[in-house]
Amino acid sequence: MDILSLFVVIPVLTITAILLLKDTRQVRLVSAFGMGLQLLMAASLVFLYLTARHAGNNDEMLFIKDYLWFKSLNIHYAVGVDGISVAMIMLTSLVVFAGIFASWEVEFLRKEFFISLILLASGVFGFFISIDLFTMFLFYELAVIPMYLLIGIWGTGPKEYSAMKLTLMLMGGSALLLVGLLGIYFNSSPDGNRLTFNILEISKVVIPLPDQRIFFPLTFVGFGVLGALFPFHTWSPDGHASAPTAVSMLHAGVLMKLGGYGAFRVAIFLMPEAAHELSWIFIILTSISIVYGAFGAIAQKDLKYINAYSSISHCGLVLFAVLMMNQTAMNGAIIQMISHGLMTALFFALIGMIYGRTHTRMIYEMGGLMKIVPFLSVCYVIAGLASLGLPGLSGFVAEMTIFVGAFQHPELFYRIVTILAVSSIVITAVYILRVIAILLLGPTTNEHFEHLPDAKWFEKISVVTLIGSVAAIGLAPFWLSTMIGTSLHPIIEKIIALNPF
Amino acid sequence: MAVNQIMFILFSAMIVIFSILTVTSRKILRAAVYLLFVLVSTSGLYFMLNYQFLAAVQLTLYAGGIVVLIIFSILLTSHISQNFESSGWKKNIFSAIAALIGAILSVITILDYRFSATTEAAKEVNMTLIGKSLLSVNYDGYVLPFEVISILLLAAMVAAIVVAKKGAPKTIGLPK
Amino acid sequence: MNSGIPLQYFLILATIMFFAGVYGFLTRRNLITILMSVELILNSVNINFLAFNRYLYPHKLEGMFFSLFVIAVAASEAAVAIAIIINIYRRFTTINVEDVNEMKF
Amino acid sequence: MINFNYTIWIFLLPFLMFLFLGLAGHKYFPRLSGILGTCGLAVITVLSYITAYKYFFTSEKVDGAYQKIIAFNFTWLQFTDKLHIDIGALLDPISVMMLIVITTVSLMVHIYSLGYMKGEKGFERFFSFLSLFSFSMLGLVLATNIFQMYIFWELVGVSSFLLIGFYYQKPSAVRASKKAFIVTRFADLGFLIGILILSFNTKTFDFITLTNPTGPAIAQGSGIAFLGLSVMTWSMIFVFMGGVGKSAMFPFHIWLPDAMEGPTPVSALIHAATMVVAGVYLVARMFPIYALSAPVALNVVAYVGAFSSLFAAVIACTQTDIKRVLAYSTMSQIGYMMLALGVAGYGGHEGLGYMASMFHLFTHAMFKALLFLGAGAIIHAVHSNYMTEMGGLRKYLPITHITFLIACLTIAGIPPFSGFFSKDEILAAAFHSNKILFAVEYAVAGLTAFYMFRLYFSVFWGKDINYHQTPHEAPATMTIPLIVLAVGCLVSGFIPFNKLVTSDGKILESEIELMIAIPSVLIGLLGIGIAYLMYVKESAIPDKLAATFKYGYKWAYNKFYIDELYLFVTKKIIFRYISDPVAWFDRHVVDATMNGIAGITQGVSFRIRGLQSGQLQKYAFVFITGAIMLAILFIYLWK
Repeated sequence: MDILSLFVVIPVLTITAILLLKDTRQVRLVSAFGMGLQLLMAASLVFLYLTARHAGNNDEMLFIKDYLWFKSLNIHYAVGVDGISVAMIMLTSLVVFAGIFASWEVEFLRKEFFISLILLASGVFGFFISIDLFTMFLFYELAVIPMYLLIGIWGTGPKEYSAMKLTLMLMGGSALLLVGLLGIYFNSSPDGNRLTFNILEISKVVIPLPDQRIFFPLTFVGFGVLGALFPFHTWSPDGHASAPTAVSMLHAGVLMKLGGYGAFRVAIFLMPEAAHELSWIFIILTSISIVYGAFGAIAQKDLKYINAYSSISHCGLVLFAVLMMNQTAMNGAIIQMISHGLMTALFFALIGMIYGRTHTRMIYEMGGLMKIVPFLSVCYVIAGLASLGLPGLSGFVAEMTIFVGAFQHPELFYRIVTILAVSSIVITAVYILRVIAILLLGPTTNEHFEHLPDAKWFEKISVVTLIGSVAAIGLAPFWLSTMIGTSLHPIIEKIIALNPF
Repeated sequence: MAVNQIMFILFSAMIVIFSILTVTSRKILRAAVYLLFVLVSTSGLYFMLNYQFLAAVQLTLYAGGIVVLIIFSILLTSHISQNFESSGWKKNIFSAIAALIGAILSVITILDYRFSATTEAAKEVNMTLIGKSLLSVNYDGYVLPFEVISILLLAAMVAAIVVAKKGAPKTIGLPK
Repeated sequence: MNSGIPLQYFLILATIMFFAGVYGFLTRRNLITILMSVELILNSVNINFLAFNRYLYPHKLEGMFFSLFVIAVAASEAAVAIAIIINIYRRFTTINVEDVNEMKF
Repeated sequence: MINFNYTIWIFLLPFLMFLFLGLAGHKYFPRLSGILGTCGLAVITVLSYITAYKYFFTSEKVDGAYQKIIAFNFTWLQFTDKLHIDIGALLDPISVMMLIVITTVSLMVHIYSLGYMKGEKGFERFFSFLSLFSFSMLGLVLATNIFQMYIFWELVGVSSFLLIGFYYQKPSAVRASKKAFIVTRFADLGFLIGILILSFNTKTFDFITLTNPTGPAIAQGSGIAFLGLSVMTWSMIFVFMGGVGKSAMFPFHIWLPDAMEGPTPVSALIHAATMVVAGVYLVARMFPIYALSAPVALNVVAYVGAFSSLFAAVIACTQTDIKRVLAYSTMSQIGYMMLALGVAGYGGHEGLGYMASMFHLFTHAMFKALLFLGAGAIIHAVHSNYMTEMGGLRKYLPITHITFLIACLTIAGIPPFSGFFSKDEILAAAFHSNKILFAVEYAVAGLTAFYMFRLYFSVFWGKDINYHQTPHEAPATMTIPLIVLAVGCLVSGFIPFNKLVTSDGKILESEIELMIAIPSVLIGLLGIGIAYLMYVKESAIPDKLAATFKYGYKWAYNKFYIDELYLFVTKKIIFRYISDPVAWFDRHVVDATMNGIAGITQGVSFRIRGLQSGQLQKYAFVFITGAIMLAILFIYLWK
């Protein structure tokens, strides 16, 4: 068994163990154990990866394993990681681990809840380790299905509507995506050899430009729907608002990152010429996402809606940076994915905890929580500061890398758009501080809330894990940045070699 | 005209006539009896084609088993002399047209096609051969389909019992 | 026994039987008669199998065995179908196929 | 080469202190944390003084100029080969001077807070925030590259936000902290854009490379880029925007008066002595570029500074909240410093303004911290911020009274107090460069003396008020810093700044020009005289004046309605006319389109669902017809 497949096997084993359990109280312990193991695995993967790189292994992907799956279509179960996927795997395991603890008190159909949650996680892990387009797509779909159940069954508010909307829109996106992937597949071998789904092999050939012009937008939009690209983002506010805490965390924290990762790994990496040619369209869309999401967040009154719109803004930044197609900006995009994943998960975890106490998410119905639940409030402030890009927390590192990278673009248009994107830091500050001021500071407005309990131990584990990671990236970004940067290098070289600008 | 040709004409005439009667008769029990005639005639054809075993199976299983089963169920669900309410003439006509076109199409295709027979010598189909083939695992053997069919039969038997068992079905939420 | 009778005769006979069955399936209302039509269709197929076997590949037994299995399948099908019909009759007190249309939209 | 490696502790110690007090202080030793924080800062102060001594008196000079020494530097985040954020310490005259200013004032404020904040809820939180602030501010001044500066720039912004909102249950404090953060954040946006433009053109963040007067960075980017100004000018104007925000210059000054909602020691430390001069420091740090490559931007600096100083001085004359008076006076004095930088040139006698600005920054830190701490002592005694509720306090608060008087004389520019020397240098620099600006500053000098003594007289002299509780002098922890700072006000004027801190590191020959000094003292005295007449004699003149210039007074009292303008922009434009429509658009257009697609699908399926009639035979008929048609198609038509 190779180490990468373990990332899919461990969740499956955990699910099996949960299925066999009679006592539902043990379910969460088993889940926590399984996902804790996964976290350890991820940490050791980072270690192994860095050791291998240090030992001079300069392959594009490490730990490659390849099993033929469908011979007639040449579909393989092929796995392999580079620094980017390693970082994403680390992110996923952190968020899932925190998510398990954040949903410690789920009572209704607990067993099924944890099974779906872990199934979702295994889909995400599978997505990040795959280097075969078809396997990747399969895992992606695997992640979307439990999402529907999780929101539809354990959600709040108009949950059926939200779940349906989310799933349908994502499915619509994956329909486009599938066409794009098949387009890539059928162009994967211009000299008449066997067609292949393997990313590494496809990256060695040049897909004809007319085909790229068709399939790049399809693939990019397909992943873009998942990455909340304007105007395909509307599933996000409703979906996040209705989803249970852990699902919001996983969804905003990890699943939306699938979009950015895929856009980068598949759309741009495999079709760089079309990406260059068409990037201006998507640059405009993503900059709209960035500013529009931020302005949208100002006007919201529901905590989860605020965060959902803020996610649109931040994820827009990811796609924006990816499209800039230079080393620094892409590096920033990946760091932004990780950073946003962690801090939005943190936000949703905290919102869930606050909601669990006050039973409302409307900011105007609460006030002065700092005095009542100081731990949660302080964590919320930290999350907010991370989100608005305070140095020393991860958001700053990511945003600055993106801005500096994007601004190095030789064309004036891109630099001007970058300035537009930069302006989002002010708008972000406005909505974050607005929430903090209304929700946490000031006098206590509702006397029913005066004796609410502060965080319990499992909530603290969940929150501290995430804050620790956010601060770790923020204080010592160099190792992450270097790890991603070295992996980006061959990719960027390919893009630049094909498109001297 | 050889005897066998006369027999073929006889059998085919019976099959055609009773088939049509089966699907047009207004009395259900009669239809069942016509079906019986068709099946019996078919077994006659099998004899003519030199498949005696199959002819016997046809007689016992179809004529003896299924038709009896059908008749029993008719007795359970209808009055013997019950007339069908005639179905709408539109439906009849369109169905007839469809069936006719289909038949004509098939017949034309059959007549157009040049069948080419093999030159190898015919095999004597006796009980030993059938039994051996049925239980053989060789290239010519049919033990796998045989086993599958036996499981199917068992499943059908169980299913028939379960489905027809008395008691209100719980799983389907149909309105009373 | 079959000398002097061309293969096509058997096939045409089977065709007629088949489309008679189809006609019955489309027009009859009683579920049992529909079942009988299905039996006709199956039978016609059997005739084809055997005719082909005898005329084209007399050294093989595929057609015969296939017919045998078809008969077996038809038998089990009839058994289950009749069980279902009886059940439907219990439930709706009719076996008129047009009245049993719960499985719509 | 002298080893400055230990300067890393100047960074690390306050940061560790912040983490330690912030994480553990609450639980384990709430009482002790104040002492602990103060001790930590004392260590840093000692280290800073050692550094200053070593730098100014033992380090080698090249060509008679102080060198820029990188004490340590490591790459924190690599962007590209050339662009990387380093964290390090750059020692040059201004950064070492700032070290002294920050640690001295900060130490005084720490000691003062031990008394002032005693018994407050969140005592340890206060000290951990103070440590965070010290860390950020030290990082800011020691920055080796512009991005490091930006990092700590943001961090001081946050510390300021946290400290202004220290009384987080007070809505006004929450509002003020929010306002401060957002306004400075908006200004920082300019700073960031400036950095981006700068980095795009010069491909470096490093200060030494950037500000090398003969280096490539300055030579580049002088071409016309946009609206007739060079790229460098634009980037410098944007960078200056950051300075405008942090230093509360017009038009981003609105946060500073509100920031007085924070505890008074915080106002003294952050909003008077250290953080608000960061903008001045920024311009001084980038000065070679301003002077040599972007003179237009430097003019902007000068005019913004001059206007702000006048504007603030006028408002200060009408305010009644003593902390607000001091806040506007801070703004006015920083305007002075900006102006001095704006009229300076690089090197030689042209650099007088630069030296004057740094000098004034130094003295200002002393006397303004003293004023604020004095005000804190007053507020501590009478539990009110308003001058109207005070009077005759000299009897009750003797130490505060004397030190406050010294501070007022210093700011009014009366010799031999330090303010006289630094202000005089600024006026001289302005005089030699731009007569209009000189005239403005001259008037501001008079106004300054007036409003400070208006404050002084109405608090310590004037009518006697019956206090509920007899005001009593503050404890020793509070008075000792007052005395130390008063001594600082007295002696700091004699520090030979022209030898130590100059634009090019070389010694600058300057003397007090009597032609400028004497009138400036005179106008200071005039201002004091008017204040004496108006506020000690209890005359009706102030009211009459207010009545005469009714509208002018009203406008000044209401700070020229700039706040209202901002409120209009944010509340009306941003919230009402951008955000709400965006939210509406999102729900009712974008989302509605998606729902509409779903609706259309549903409608169509509703229409065609009749095909699924449940009629078995219909299905069969369709199936068979279809099969026949397909057969026909494939056999006869598909050739």
